[in-house]
Amino acid sequence: MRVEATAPSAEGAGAAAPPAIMLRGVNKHFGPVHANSDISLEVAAGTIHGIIGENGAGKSTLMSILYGFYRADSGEIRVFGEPLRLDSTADAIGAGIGMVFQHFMLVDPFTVLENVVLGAEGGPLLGPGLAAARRELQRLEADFGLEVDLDAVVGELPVGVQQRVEILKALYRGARVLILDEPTGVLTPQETERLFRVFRALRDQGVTIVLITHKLREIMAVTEAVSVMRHGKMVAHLKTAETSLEELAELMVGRKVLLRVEKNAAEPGSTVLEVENLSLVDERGVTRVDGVSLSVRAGEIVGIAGVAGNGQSELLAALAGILPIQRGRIAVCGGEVTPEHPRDAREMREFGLAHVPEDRLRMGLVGSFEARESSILGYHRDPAFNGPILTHPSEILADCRKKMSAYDVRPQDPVLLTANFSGGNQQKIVLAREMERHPDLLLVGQPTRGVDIGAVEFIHKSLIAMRDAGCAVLLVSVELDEIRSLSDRILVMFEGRIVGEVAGAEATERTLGLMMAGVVPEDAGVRAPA
Amino acid sequence: MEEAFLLSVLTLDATLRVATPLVLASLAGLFAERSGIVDIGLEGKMLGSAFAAAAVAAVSGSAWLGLVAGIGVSIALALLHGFACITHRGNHVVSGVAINILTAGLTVMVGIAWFSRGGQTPALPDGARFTAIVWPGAQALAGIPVFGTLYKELLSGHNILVYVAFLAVPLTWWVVYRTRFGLRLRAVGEHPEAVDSAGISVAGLRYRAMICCGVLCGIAGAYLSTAQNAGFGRDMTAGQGYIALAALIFGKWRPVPAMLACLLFGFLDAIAARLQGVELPMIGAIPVQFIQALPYVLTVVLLAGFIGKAVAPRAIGEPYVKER
Amino acid sequence: MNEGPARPPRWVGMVLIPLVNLTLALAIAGLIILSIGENPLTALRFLLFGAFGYIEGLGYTLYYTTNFVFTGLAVAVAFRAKLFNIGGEGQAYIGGLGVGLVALAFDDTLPLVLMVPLAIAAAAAFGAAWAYIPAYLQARRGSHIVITTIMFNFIAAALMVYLLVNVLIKPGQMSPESREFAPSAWLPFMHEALGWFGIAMARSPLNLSFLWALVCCVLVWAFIWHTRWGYEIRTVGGNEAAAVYAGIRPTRVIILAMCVSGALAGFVGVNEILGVHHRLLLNFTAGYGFTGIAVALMGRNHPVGILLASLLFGALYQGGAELAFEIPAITRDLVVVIQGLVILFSGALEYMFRPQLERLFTRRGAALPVEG
Amino acid sequence: EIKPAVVFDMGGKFDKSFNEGIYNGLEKFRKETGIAYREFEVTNETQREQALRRMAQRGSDPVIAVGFAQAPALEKVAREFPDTRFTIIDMVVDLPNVQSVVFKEHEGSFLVGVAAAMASKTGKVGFVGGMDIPLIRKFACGYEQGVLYANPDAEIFQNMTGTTPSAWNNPTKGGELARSQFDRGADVVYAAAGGTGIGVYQAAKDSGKLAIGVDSNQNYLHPGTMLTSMTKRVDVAAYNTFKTALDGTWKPGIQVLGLAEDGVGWALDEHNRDLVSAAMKAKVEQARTDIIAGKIKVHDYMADNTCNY
Ligand SMILES: Nc1ncnc2c1ncn2[C@@H]1O[C@H](COP(=O)(O)OP(=O)(O)OP(=O)(O)O)[C@@H](O)[C@H]1O
Ligand SMILES: Nc1ncnc2c1ncn2[C@@H]1O[C@H](COP(=O)(O)OP(=O)(O)OP(=O)(O)O)[C@@H](O)[C@H]1O
Ligand SMILES: [Mg+2]
Ligand SMILES: [Mg+2]
Repeated sequence: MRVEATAPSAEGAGAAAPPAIMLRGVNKHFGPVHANSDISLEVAAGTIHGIIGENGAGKSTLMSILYGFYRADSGEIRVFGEPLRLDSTADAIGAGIGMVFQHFMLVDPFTVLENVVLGAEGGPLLGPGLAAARRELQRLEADFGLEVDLDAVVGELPVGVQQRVEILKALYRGARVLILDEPTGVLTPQETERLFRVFRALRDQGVTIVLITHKLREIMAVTEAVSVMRHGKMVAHLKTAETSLEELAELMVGRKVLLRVEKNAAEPGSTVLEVENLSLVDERGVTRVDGVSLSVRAGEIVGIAGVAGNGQSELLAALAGILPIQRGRIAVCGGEVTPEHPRDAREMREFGLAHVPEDRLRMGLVGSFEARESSILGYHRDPAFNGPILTHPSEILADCRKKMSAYDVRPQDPVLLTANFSGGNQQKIVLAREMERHPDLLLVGQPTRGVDIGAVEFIHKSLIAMRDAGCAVLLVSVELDEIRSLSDRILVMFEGRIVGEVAGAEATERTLGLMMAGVVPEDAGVRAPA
Repeated sequence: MEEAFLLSVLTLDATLRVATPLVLASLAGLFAERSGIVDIGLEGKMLGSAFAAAAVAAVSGSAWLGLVAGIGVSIALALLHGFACITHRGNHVVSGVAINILTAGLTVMVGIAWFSRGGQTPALPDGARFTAIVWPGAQALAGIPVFGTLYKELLSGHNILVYVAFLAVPLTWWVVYRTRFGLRLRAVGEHPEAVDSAGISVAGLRYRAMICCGVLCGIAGAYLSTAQNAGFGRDMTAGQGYIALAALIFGKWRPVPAMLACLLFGFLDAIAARLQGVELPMIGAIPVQFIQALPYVLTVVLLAGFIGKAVAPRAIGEPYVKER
Repeated sequence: MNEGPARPPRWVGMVLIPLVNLTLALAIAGLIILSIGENPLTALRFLLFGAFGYIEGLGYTLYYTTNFVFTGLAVAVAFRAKLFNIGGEGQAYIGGLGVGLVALAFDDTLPLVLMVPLAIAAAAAFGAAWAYIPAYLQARRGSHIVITTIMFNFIAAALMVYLLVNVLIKPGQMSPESREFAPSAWLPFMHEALGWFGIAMARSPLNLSFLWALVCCVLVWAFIWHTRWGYEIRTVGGNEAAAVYAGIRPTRVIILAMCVSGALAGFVGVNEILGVHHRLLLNFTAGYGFTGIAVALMGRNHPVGILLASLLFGALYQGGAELAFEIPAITRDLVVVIQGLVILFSGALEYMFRPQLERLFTRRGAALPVEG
Repeated sequence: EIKPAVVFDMGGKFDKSFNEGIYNGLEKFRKETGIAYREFEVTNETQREQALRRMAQRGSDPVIAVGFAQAPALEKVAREFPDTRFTIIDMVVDLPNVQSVVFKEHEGSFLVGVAAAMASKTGKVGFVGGMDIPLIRKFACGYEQGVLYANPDAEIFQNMTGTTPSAWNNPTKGGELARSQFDRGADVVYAAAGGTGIGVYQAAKDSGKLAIGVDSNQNYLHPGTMLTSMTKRVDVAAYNTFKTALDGTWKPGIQVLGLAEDGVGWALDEHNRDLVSAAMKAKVEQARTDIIAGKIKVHDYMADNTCNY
């Protein structure tokens, strides 16, 4: 059943408990952008409520308003029936709202404990506050299965653990409503499953949870109700039990979306990438990649699955020429890399390799550049863009326009600052730049991280098209769905090693999940590494 | 032998004197920079405070009133810096440079207007200065070898602000690492959004950090004009604010290493003073300019050779803007 | 999303706001002048007249402008790579040394047309060399460039005193100065150059290096925004991880940016040594390197902005000297105060009235929020 | 009636020594005659020429250029304005409309050197200079010679303050340098370092040692620890320039002012009377007569750029 978006009904009005959250007519402008227009929303107490919408639909903005981080231009907010004026996050925290931001609000050099007590120290001196917090956190950890080493430095923790810290932070402040903005974007399936168990435990203890995500399967799996946003407006409120993936996708994007990737069987050609016994040690002396051998042939997609932090990122960086290798050998399109002859990213590109990095903003783009400048990053020495001394601005501009229209980057404005594009569109700029080179080998890391499903569809299609055109693709992703639906062969990494290989068609979530935990199951066509 | 020992102790003694304003100023810079505010204006704050302290001490005859005035002026300048950088998102370096230039002119101008001595304040009599405090028994113990000398020459016989400066180091450490304010201070320089989302005012915190910075710079300035010297003179800070900033970076924005860096600068300075004109064995007399450049050269060498990369507080110099 | 309120017209940000800030700075300076019993309007007239009102004064203004353009560009180029070069002072000093050595060595053998490029090259090479060491240490050893460049300013000063007092001094002379170069090695003054074309101009220290400064503005603009090296510099400054990803070596870029920066600072030596003093002397840099920091940041690290900011500072230096000359009660210290106020209000507090002014003109201008 | 003017050097008219001496002489002239004078304090190298030319253009006459560094600028401007009378202090500019006044600082320094050596109980004395430039070496060389004249076994510590213009204006550093010399046993220190000297004298007072002032009589600063001052009568030279111009007796050419002309000397007044013993006074006065008589030759560093006597 569909509930009209504009009028959160008084359906629950008969019940005694007021809704945990009620928003009415909330508006928010950012300069010329009307990020939230006349939003209304009702979240029943003690439920898990999903919010979905395309990139830039206004979800994060709305939640930031609810958390008092941004101030709404107009509108009414009630929490557990009490009207609230949210002038600062302190007001929201006081009203029992906790929020886990899309970009974590953690101080990297601090310990977990310090991060948790920041803002809730319980007195002018740290000592007693920290001690009290330690006791309270140990209790919370036990109650909800949120184990963290309280004295670890946060910056050195994996994202999944950092997220637990964020949740602990909110709970420590006594949150009765917990908002999570794209919490699963960077988690492995196992971590996600674990997070959902935490959610259910919290809900059972009366905590209300608002979950923002792009992953519709998660909505179906864990929420009771879901609201859909599009272009700054609420377009629907639904009961999860009464809707379907397809309906949600259509509501979000405003058109029908293909949820499965369609592809033909691969026709692999000659070997393009050959990695032999590669090892890599990071600056702290930890071995990150340990004797990895693999090969990728033209016209196939090889996926690397694994829990984040098991060496996939470092492997990709080494192949791209960003990290030096300590042992082994890389042969790529006729070029060779050994520890004695390291190559930088420029030389690797010259061999015919292109690289879509895992973290586009940190690595793939320069936020302060205009889009046309970001669109030549790594290829800025290409003779096509350069004279003997000066660059050719008109050619760069034309090239950027062409890429933008081919990849439907919105807005199609080559002189807009890169940082002012939404995450999904930034991703498209990077993809366009790398894929339009028609490389012999394409390295892709997390191609759809944080991207809405409309864009996911487009990116997946493009990757398949690349493969069919004879490009060798090495795909690293923590999304098992993505890996399974795109890859012709899947390698699984665990603690820096490749534990096994599965043919894409035969991989099940269970097999992969076990392998990612380091266990190689007997059945299902798994080959041990060479 | 004994003479050589005495000489080294006296060199260390000089090191303490020279390092005192540097220690205070770099701790001041620590508060500012840990909160995310670049403070190239330490120089100006010290200068303003030195003038105010000397002027008030000269008029009132009280060094303590001078100290209060110096701290007051320094805090005012720190808040001006905060007003520009925190409230109005101004460029931190430009604001610091402006404050340095402004105080260089204003101190002399006001000095001429008040005292008609070309910007100098009248020389302060001992009563209006912080003078040496002799520790009990210093003379009596002087006879004891080594310890007596150390006690009399190194520990005893400084003015109170020297002791204040070196006590300020553990105090700063304690504030920064053991108090709520310190935790928030460190957080706001690293990740202001995190502080904001925890319900703490970023601007409020940074202003408070600037006040701490002002207090310490104020003491440093007062030390220059009412303890180390006996009056204010044009541009009397002579670049010490910049050296203090260098020491802060050298010490990687931590109190104790910053103090050690200041002591190092002071020590190199003291050594350089004593090496001038001395004929070194094998080498002979070295041109005085080389000796004068020695502290700077050695700093560079030490920096390049032994001190790793200094990583600044992550949000330093970035104005905090919530809604772009 | 939907189009919201319109933006204010461009000229509000480009012209009106700087003007308001400058006016405020001068108003406060006026109050100070009033407080010492002088008429601020008379003072302002002297200041403006001294800076722009007659040819000689204008010549001095542009002469100072020349120095600030060089040091401002120097700071800006380094800043584009996120390097804070406080060492402009020392690099200018050593750049001047390069000019002086070339002139002393070849002043009676080389004709001016060869001398000038050689001197420019020497200034660039010496300035760049002096910037190279801190750059190398930053790039390879992680030594913080702010500290090393501060230290190198002091070291440059010591080196210059040593050379001028012990080596280069004209024998039997009181001043630590070299001998005067032969006139064949003097960069022509602007009044001389204009004289060749029959244009009479009052004499002033303004010389042909001003034209070189303008050329440098264009060169820096082209270098930063229209060459692949400039692109790499900006990439490293904008996002170092992205630079590595793009195959740019930050170490090289840091060294390149600092060397260009040092070379630009070194050109102060061309203006001062070859253009004005015609001898090597102490302290000819007179703090221009430090002021260059304010110039660059006020000019938003862009050559056009730097040119305008340099003109402002040139006018303050020359007009301020004139002011001190004409009104005895206004000392050189008051002139320093005025400079400080201008930097404070036009630089540090430049955004103070921006929101109000922008709102004012946005409301009066075109658009009401368009819903849709 | 004349329209006199002065261009001070970088240190400024309140530098507590050289420029301030000129200023004091001119103030005396102004008070006596009621004739005001134009003045300018330069802040960078290029302004010297500008200021001198502006003065001449405005019809000022005579114009005093203070300090050796003004010589190149004056050479140009004096040629441009042959009818304007210029006086330069501390340097020789050989032009028909320029009067050059130079001092035999080495002779005065010799005298205070003698006094220092006699006052020292340790046989160790110090010297603090501003910057290591020939003029300061001239002071130091004369002082050294005087010290050794009175006590051939004496030891002399020399320190220069710095290498930037702040060397003339850094009392803190001056005080530390003086203390470093006291630490090594010196008990008399002579400063020739402009405003830096203030710190030297203060350090001497704080440590109970003796200090010797320079340029003007600085004995009054700390009665009881200021042994004496090496007076360099720039005030008289400045005063005389205006005065002779007013009288019409101003003459171009070189004036060398030494002990004989009372251009340099040592200061004895009520502030240091108790510090100067009869023997010391006798010895210094004897040296003074001998120098004037040519019996003692004080080496001028500038003569051959060495301090070999
Ligand atoms: N700080 C900001 N300053 C200016 N505009 C902003 C800011 N944050 C968001 N916006 C604007 O508000 C719109 C909504 O952004 P928001 O981050 O809420 O989208 P979202 O729904 O969370 O998207 P995504 O699913 O990609 O996270 C954006 O399109 C953007 O134009
Ligand atoms: N400085 C700015 N001025 C105007 N608009 C901005 C600015 N910065 C960002 N935006 C807007 O913010 C939007 C990006 O929002 P945001 O960073 O939340 O991305 P996103 O849509 O949430 O992507 P993702 O979910 O992948 O993180 C863009 O649509 C852009 O128009
Ligand atoms: Mg979002
Ligand atoms: Mg987002």
